[in-house]
Amino acid sequence: MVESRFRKILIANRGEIAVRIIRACRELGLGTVAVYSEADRSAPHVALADEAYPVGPPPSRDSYLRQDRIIEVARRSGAQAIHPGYGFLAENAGFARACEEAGIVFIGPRSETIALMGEKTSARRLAVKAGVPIVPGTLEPLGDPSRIRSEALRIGFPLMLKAAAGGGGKGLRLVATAEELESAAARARSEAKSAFGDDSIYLEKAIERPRHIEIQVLADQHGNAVHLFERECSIQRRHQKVIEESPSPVVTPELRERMGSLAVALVQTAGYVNAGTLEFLVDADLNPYFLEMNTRLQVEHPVTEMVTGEDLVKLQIRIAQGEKLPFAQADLRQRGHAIECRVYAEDPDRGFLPSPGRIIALRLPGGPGIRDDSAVYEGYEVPIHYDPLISKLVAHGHDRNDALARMRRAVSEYKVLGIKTTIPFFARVLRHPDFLRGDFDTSFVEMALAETTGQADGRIEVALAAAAIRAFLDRRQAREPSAETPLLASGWRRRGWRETAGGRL
Amino acid sequence: MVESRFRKILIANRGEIAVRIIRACRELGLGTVAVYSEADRSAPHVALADEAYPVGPPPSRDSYLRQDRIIEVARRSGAQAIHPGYGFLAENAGFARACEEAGIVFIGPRSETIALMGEKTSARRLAVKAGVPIVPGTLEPLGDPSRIRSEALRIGFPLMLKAAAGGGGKGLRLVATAEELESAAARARSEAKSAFGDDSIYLEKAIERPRHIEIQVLADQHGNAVHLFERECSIQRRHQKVIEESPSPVVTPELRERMGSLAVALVQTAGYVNAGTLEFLVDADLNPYFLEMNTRLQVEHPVTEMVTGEDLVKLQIRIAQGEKLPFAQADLRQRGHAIECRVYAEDPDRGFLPSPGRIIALRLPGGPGIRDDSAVYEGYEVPIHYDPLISKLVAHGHDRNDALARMRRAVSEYKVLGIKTTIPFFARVLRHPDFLRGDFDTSFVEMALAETTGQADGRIEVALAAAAIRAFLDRRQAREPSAETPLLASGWRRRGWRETAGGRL
Amino acid sequence: MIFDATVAGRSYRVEVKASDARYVVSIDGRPLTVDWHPTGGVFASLIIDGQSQEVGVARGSGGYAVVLDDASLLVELAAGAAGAGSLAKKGSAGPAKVTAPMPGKIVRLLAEPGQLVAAGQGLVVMEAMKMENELPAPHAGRIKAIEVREGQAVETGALLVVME
Amino acid sequence: MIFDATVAGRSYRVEVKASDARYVVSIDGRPLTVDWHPTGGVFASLIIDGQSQEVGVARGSGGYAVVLDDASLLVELAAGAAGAGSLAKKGSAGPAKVTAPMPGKIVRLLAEPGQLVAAGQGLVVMEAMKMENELPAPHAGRIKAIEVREGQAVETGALLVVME
Repeated sequence: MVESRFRKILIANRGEIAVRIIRACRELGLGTVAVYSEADRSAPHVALADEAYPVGPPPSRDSYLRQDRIIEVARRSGAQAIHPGYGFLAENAGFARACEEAGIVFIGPRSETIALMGEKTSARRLAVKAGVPIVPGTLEPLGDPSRIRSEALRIGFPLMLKAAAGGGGKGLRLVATAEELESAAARARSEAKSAFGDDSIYLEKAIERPRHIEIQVLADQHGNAVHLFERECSIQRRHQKVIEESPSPVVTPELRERMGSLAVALVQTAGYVNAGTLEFLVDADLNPYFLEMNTRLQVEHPVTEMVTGEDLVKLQIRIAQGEKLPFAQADLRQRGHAIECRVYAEDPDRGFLPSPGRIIALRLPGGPGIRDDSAVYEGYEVPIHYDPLISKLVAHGHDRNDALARMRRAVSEYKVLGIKTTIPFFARVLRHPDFLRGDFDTSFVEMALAETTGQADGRIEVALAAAAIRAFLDRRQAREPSAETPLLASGWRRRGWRETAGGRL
Repeated sequence: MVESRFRKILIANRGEIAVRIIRACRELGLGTVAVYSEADRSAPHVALADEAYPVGPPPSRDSYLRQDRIIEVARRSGAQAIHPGYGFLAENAGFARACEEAGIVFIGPRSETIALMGEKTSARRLAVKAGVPIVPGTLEPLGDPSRIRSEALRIGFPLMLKAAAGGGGKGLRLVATAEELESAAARARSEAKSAFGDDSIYLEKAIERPRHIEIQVLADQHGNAVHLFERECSIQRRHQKVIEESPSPVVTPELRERMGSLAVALVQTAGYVNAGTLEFLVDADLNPYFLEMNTRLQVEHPVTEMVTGEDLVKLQIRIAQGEKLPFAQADLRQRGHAIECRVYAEDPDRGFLPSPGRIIALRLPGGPGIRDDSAVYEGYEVPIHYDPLISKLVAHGHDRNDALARMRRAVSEYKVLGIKTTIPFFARVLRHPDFLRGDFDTSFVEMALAETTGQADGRIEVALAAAAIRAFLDRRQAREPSAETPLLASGWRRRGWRETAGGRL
Repeated sequence: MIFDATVAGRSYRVEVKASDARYVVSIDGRPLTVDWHPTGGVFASLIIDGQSQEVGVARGSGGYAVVLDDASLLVELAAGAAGAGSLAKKGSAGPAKVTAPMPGKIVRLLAEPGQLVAAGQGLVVMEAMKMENELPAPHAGRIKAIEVREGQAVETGALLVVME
Repeated sequence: MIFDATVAGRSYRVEVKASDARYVVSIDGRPLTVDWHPTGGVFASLIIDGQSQEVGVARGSGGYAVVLDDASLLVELAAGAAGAGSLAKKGSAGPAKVTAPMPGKIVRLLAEPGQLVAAGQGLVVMEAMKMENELPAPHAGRIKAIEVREGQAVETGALLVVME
């Protein structure tokens, strides 16, 4: 029950989530301290913060994961609290403990709660204790191959192998038959070892055509907990979400009520404090199964913010300051429908291959119902070292169709040159009949990509004309250099004039 | 009771409102036709529309006011309806009639209603008939000086002289004493004559420390009408609004209910169809007086959209198609608080002098609760021929303080180089104690400008350092031209590299 | 490199040195270590003693326009001589010239050559962006010449009226 | 000006002529009258027969990247000869080269010189943006040379593996 008014917060993250948190702090009148790696000197979060300090070389382990340096910056700059964002140190119980010991508030749950939920089988055992249904499987971490085999035979195939020490799709394996088990288990354990330093795994029965639906919760230090309804997260590539929405097209009022109550029960059993998300699989008969809990802010939190009108980051900060939740469950309502598209620097036409590099030109969408949480600018070099997420584009509308229409409109306005992004992919998904009907599961992306390829033919002509005219202007300009010497920072202006003149010849 | 599904709409406007309407059409799946003057070939509304056609030289009277050409473009392109936006032909009864005669739907009220409300004294008489209180004064247009004098003496001083044939602050005069009356009336009539071609005026008693509060209404062709609550519009310069918000800080639930009912009564008495706005003055004792009705979309409509969750432009289109209103009064709720800042190309440090010209650089704000309805881009030349509004920046928050905090944050992110804008002015207003308390009337801007001048001293140092380093780099670059010849459209890239290299010397 | 700088009505002597990956900027002898990094186009991120700012800097007529959070400043720079006291003071004597503060159209002339006008009295009405603006006399005096005619389009800085 | 253009796997002959305030672009002999106007940076508004489009066009490695609403296309352009049939066909014979499709780090080599590999078999694992990506053999054959070592950082287009 820490009750302390913050004046300054350090944001131990980068990219769009650091920008998001800085904005919340600024709106609360709090000072902000950014940290940055050598690769991020020109990143937007550095420019936006009130203070900024370097913490090391580009690789995350040498900078954004350097707990000692980050805590030292917090001390030196006089920050009372650290917001970890997501990823990096957000679910690191050791870091939360180090903050606690340094007398700095970690904006998140207590370190014990992070550890409890971080070990996926202890989270499963806690769910059982709270009366929350889990996917049938094992409740303990397993290492012994013969034990794995006997448990697998008990559960039956197909089944999933998962790393016990962490989530996020690492070490995940779908095993269709008993024959595949041995080599799959070996590979899963080796991946778990390299990702988390712990090779124990656990088993879950595979759910057919599952939907991935999660519940947002908030819990304060005074024992109050509420849920903020669901997010539908079934549109995934490589077990990572690319599109999320709320409400889910399949969740009925009864299921919403049930999942919300289960989530609150688990949170209260765990003594959880902070914003958090409970992930569920929902089968074709609308039975929910608890998967795991993320003890941090979620990438897709804006979807919940748009439908509830609440600001989750500000609420995290207020909870960490010891304030009580400013509302009860009955005060919360879903209004309209929201959808988020994660704009990644990836090439959807080549299996979502990373596409770092310089953004030559950028046109962002605007207007009614559109929120752009981005962390790039024209001329920005997207570095190769970090997550490829460059923007969260969110649309809010009256109902699902209205939100989808707004998102289609915004996606068509969003133009990026210099790197590949997932924007053209969203343009296709947002017109796919199954997606429009809300009829999809976690295998949608693979299926949809296979179906819809090729460009509309009418565009080829426009693209040819545009490229040819540009080349024509480039060549003419090269032959007839202007008398004006292009020395100064006003280079763009020269170009603008020339082209205009060219067009009037 | 026209019931016709539109497939394509012509937007008879330019700038941010044309962009706003094109976005609504696109979200409804409707084709869009833009018209443009010779000064607007590179304007955003032209690039965004599906089709675009020139309608004449830069002056509005030769292009955007050319009814014949606009109707001809609608015919040729196969548009079923014309959306007039605001300004230009939006409240021109003759244009509405010409559309009706050409078999094209004018998205607005019937031409008779426009005429009825356009003549301000007939609107006042209608209000009296509907039981809506008006500012005490005359009910007929006046031309005869002796009649003006006798009516003025009856009403008492101070009083306002207003043009009978139109609104918008044209021909407006505050008369403090009987001595000033004669010359003020002469000037008012001459202004009215040149603005509207009609020199008749009417008189209204001056209200002390008035607040300008308006009610948004919607009425369909089936006799249904609702109000969408109030907007507070007291922050004005030159009798034009610069900041609007909803709810008003002074409107009580009772006053809201009363003003809303009065507005609906007037709308139904008039047989009004379309979105519309009733302007009221509210005195210090919270008595509302009807001023005039705008029979069109309002610049500040986003404020209402943010708090109600409704899309007024889409609703205008659906009403014009003959659809019924999709909700009743009881379905409408105000949620949170919204505020709009009108970003004008004007210099607030020099009495809001116009500042057209090229936008050298532009950084738009984003993130939670921010909506930017703009119609400019980096490199855009703001023309001298039209209204200086370049963007409507809107913030939505939990309550007034939250919305103001978000607006302050967004304003600090919004950066424009090349022209002057009202952005630094908003930064000052949003920190002014009277404004924060909600304690202001229509004289606020003059007063606040007089009080708060001068720049924060800490910034001088940063500005000096920034300018000096840029000049240093410019000069060094001029002395050491790179081997690379800057021929192509990638001029920006060259500059970026050079500066980086410079920083590492 | 040394500059004579004027901003918000005050003059400063500013020296810039590149030093490693930084700049040392001395303002009237007080040194600041500035970590400057371009952030697209005319924008740059400045970190001075850990304090971060993003600024836009563009050279325009009359100097460098600097846009910071919530403010916009015009910095006039001239290459400074090595010694002090070399600032060329702006002449405020001589005939006053009224110039166009914006591009626009001359709508009306309110005075004529030879006329005596009071300080603040309107001389010319210009129109731009649908607004008429009256340009006032900078001080009392006699009109020497009117350099424009009604209906004429003018650019920013165009000479409109000369006063004795 | 005449170009040989390739987009989405098809080749076209494109001719551009400036004509008044317009361009006439002939694609395989079919003329389009294009009203082109720059709209900031690399963007331009195109109006063709009243149909409006905004495009971004930037020259990059391999051609002109054109971004339209909802789509992104790469247009390869070569100065065309006056006559027809002069398109230089891309050679598909000769030794296949596997190049880096993105900047990144070589994490693992999965094959060695002399080894026979099947089409689609993984040759190299590259890492960028926290993701590992396996680069496959374009066809079955023998590895002639491996041009990188594990841990090495490479740029887009860097030669990684040569196959016989």
